[in-house]
Amino acid sequence: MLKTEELQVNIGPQHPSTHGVFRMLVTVDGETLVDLKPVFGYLHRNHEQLGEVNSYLQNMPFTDRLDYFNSMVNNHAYARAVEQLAGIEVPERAQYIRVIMDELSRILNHASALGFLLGDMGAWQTSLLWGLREREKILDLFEYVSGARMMCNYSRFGGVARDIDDYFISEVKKLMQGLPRYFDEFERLLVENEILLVRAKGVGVLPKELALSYSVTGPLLRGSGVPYDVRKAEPYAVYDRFDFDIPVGTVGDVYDRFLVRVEEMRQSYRILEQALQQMPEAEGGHINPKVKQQSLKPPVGESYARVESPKGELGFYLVSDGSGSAYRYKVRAPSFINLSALADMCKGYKIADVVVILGSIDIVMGEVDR
Amino acid sequence: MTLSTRKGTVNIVEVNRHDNNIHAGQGTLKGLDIVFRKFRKALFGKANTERDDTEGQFNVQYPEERLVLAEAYRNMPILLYDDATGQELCTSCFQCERVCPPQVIHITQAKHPETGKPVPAAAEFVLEYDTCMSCGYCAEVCPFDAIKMDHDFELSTADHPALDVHYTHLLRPVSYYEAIAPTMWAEVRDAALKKLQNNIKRRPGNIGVDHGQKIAGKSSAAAPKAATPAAGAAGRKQYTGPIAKVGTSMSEDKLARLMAIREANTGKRGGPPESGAHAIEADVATNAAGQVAPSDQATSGSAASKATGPVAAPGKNMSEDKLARLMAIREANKAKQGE
Amino acid sequence: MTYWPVIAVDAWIGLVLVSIIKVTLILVGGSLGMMFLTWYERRAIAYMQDRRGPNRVGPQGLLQPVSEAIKTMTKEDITPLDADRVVHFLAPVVMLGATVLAFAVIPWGNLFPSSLRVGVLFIFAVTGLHTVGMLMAGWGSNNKFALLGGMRGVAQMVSYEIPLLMALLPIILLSGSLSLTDIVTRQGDWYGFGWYVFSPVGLTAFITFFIAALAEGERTPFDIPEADSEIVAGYLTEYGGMKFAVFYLSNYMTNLALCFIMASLFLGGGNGPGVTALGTVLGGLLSLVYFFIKALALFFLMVLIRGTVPRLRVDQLMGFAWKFLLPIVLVNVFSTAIWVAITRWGPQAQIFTDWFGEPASDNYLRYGVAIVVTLIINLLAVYAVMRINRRQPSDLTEEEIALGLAG
Amino acid sequence: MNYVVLTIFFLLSALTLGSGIMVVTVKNIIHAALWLISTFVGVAALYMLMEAEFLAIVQVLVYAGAVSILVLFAIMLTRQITGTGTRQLHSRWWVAMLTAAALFGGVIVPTVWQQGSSWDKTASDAQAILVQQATEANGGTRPEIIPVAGTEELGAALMGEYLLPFEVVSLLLTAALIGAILIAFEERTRRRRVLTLAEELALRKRGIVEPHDEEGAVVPVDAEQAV
Repeated sequence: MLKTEELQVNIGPQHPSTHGVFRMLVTVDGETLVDLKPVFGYLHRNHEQLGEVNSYLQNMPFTDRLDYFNSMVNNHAYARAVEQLAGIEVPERAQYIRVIMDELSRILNHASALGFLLGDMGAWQTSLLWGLREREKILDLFEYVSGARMMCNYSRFGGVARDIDDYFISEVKKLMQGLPRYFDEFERLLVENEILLVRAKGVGVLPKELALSYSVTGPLLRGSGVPYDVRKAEPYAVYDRFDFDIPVGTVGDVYDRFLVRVEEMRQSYRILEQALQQMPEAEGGHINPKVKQQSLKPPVGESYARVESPKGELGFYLVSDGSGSAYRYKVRAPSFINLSALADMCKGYKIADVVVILGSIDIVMGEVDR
Repeated sequence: MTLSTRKGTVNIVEVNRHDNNIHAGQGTLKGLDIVFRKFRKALFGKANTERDDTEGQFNVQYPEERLVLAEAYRNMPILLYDDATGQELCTSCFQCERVCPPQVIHITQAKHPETGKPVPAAAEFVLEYDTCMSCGYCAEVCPFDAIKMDHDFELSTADHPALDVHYTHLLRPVSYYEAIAPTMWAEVRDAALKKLQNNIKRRPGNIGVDHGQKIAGKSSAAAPKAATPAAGAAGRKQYTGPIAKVGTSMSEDKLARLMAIREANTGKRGGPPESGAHAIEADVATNAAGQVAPSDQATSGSAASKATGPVAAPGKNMSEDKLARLMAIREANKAKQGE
Repeated sequence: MTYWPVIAVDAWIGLVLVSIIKVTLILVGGSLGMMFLTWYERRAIAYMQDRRGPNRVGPQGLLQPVSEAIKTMTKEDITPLDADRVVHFLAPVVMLGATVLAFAVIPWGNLFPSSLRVGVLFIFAVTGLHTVGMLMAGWGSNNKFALLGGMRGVAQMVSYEIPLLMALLPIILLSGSLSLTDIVTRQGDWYGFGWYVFSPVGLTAFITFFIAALAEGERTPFDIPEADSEIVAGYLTEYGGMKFAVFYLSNYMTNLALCFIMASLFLGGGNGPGVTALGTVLGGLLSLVYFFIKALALFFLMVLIRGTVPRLRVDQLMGFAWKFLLPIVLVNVFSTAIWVAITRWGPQAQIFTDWFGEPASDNYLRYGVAIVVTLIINLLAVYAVMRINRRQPSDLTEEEIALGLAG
Repeated sequence: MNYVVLTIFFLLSALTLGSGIMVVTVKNIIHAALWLISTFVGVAALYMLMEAEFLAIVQVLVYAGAVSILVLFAIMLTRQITGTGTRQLHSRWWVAMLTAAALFGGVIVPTVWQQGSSWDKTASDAQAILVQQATEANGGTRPEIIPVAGTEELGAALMGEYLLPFEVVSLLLTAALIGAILIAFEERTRRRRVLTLAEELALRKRGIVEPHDEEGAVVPVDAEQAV
């Protein structure tokens, strides 16, 4: 009996499709993958330790750098954790602003994530650039309101840094006139493409039971058929006032995750519509003026706040000892936990599928390595 | 499908996997069709900048075309001074230094030359542009509206030490900030100027007036004193020379840089390198200069002699109109002071 | 000595001079064509993606390839320490040599550099040497990615050469010649529209040839040897500077050659309305224009596909060649034989003459019958192949199929 | 023939023979295979020089393009590539030498024997014979191009005179093809299969514990077994 030789290949850390500095030590038998060992930490920058040294406010811009696609969501989650810890009231209007920013973030994240996924499959970036076009339009809005495209640093304890004005709202409405066209074009371009079907169907299957036991979240979990979404499971901000669906997959393969993301963009669109409609009636200003932002000293205690980041459940855990900086600070990064399922998901598939599966998890190394 | 939970009902939609469709190439043809249509639109359609457009070209041809930056846009922090009097708004209250997350702001407070008591003005203000993360907290917390976020983003340089930016090169006139962020300045204008008037009363002599544009204005007077004018020469060249276009200014800059380096070299041969720093601070306040640690002096001295990088010479890479505005403001100030 | 008859020296020198001029023209034209193609592809794909593409160097960015050529030429030439120096160096030479050789017989419009009687075969024989260059590059680089890419590339090339050549057979049967000159000339009937692509067999051959040509030219969705998201840059991983440029040149010249071949074989080369009527010089110029329009349209189709579809996996690629393309191509050869029999056979098959009349180019009954019969055969073949390839193992449940147990 | 042709002939022969020698003397087996390609191309060029275009091209297509690639592939899939430790000469090299010489003689001697009378004829004589043959084949008129080994002649010969050998060879090749597929198929069924996560779960659900071999790897479980 012939025995084929096993070959060890390093994919990364410098590789076009590892989404950052990430190394996969891959053992292949022919083209079939036998073992995969993820190696990360190349981007480690001591985020959690810094969070225990800095004051609460000082840590806010560092959370931008976790998942640099969705700094708005990160800010929101961190602000929620601190608000919970210090018992700060957040005005309704600020909640609505946060929701609008979160949903815009979700659209831009999924648009680029789907583009990158297809780029990993070898589609020559057309879908990616269409997605980036929409992303750029949204980022311009972020810049208008917060001052920076990606490192928004927008949330404050008890609200947001600046109020949004009529121009911003009219631009968001304008943007939303174009978005459905983008969704349709994108679906027409690729959803039924035969090559995409053969590349994505039945690849990287993560069954429901295992998805739960790996504690993955986000589109990865919903693609496996579990209708878990923090926005519904534990409605934060004003999410309980909106009517939207949770898309779930049936098989749990790359194609399901792909479709779930496409559908989630449409659902975010629905939420945006409702939020813009309801916002004028919201009470309060953009921020709670009573909060001392710089010298915040929450009472002794702990808090865990989670939000539905586009990548999954993003949680911040804080312990206060009554001083100006956190005693313990921990981030539950969705990318990191979703990535833990990668090695097992890839086993048994072809080496070319590995990058596709990795792309379908949608990781950001800034969040994985922290 | 609906799922009832304790928190309410959840609508669940299963995604359509298109399992039952026959796929014989029509999906690919659909894709080819839409891509071809996009191609046609982009080829014959006009360029698009509207937010609701999804067709046509979206490129901004960068050096020639520029997006309008939002007022709130924040890049690097700058310090403001009053156009009319040259009084700096900073009172060295250390709020920004304290809040700065990456700890890149370093302030030395000015002292009264006779009593040695602290004066509400900064003797030296150093900002490490290379480590600054542009979070904007310094501008947010400043009670005197002295520190603001600049819009100039073309800061690329090969001269790394020049990225430790000193007071001299951080200063911008109030009118400059008013030009880039009119409404944001209008909100705080009156309060800020009132506070400034209060502070001026507590500043003896020249303290709090003597940075930035002074070097441009008074360098001719300072020239005989020492070999400082390394920075001064470059600065003068920068401010007075008409920079017509982004592209054409290059050679001029290079020339200026070369001259500056030569002058610095001759200065080095003639006297100690610290003389530059001394000269600047001698103008400010003698005892303030004495407060600065020797190592700091060396740094500031080298920075002054190398003050030819884009950061050191503000406006070099600034967009044309902004630069023109800045220069006009400076001219006006000079004229005023000359009177 | 009478043993070696001496040819007049001046005739010999003339021949050499003409050959040198031809070779120079081909080399310059090929390289310029390659440069134009890179610009063309980048601009076209940019417009598909709502971008502008290179537009800075020269008018409309036309000189961008020149600046890139200068850049690659002035870059440092790097050979990995453990690489096989000679093989590493020779690989791009072999690649480029194979491509340039193919240009010896490829017509430009109705102009033929050299008329080889087996020109069609010659092209594929020499382009087949690409595989050697690929293996040399993959092995000589002493790099796992390069080796993987080289192996994949060779496996792909060897597999797709079979449907590629088989797709040619119908054209050879229709024209009765292996010479490109003859094939192009015979498509000049019917006011310049006697292109082979207008017959069912020719169309099938064209489509299959086009797909196989995408694989031969390493174009998306078959650009697996250089799949940048999987194996970095395939066999090109360890190449930089001028050597890389030579690979690139060879790749794009191959694509240019394939477009030219397809335009010549299936789309009538330089034939079109008015070419014969305008005489030699004007007609020749017009034929060049027609030819380039056809070739560039074909390349645009390649670019459009590149802008749209993802890449196939390597096993799916092989499966597509062997399970899908090859059967269809074989059936197409069979139906071409029927076409030839129906349209051409006179005395050999008296029964056809009795039914449809004498074989002649204006006997439309014969052509009509041939079109119907071959169309039915080809469609049946495509249906059958698709049916067989849609595996439906009846003994497995839905769940297992979905879980991938069926494979 | 003229000087030019003769010079080219000698150059090509030198190339062919030189690369042939390199094939057997080079230590690195990949280099040997690459030299073999060079030999094939040289032979094809010689064919081309004799105006046997079709043969030349088939030589390149089949030998240089396909056979040598298969050889290279086979070599690369095996482990030892650089033969630093391998011996070039077998102890009974003379047996191989004799065999080669005998085979060469077996080919060349009958040819010389048969063609002995025409061997020393001039090129123009040979040309005349060819022209005569072609004229006869063409039905009395002299054709414009005198094919030496054209596609038509080869095709006619294969389908007429040599039909039986042709069919026998094709049958043999088909048998070889089927055999290769069978071997590969059997090999594939026996190959160690890495189960994917979903398959593992499906097996576990059915109560089938994953079978491991002594190395800890999963041994193949066929789909039927799973059911």
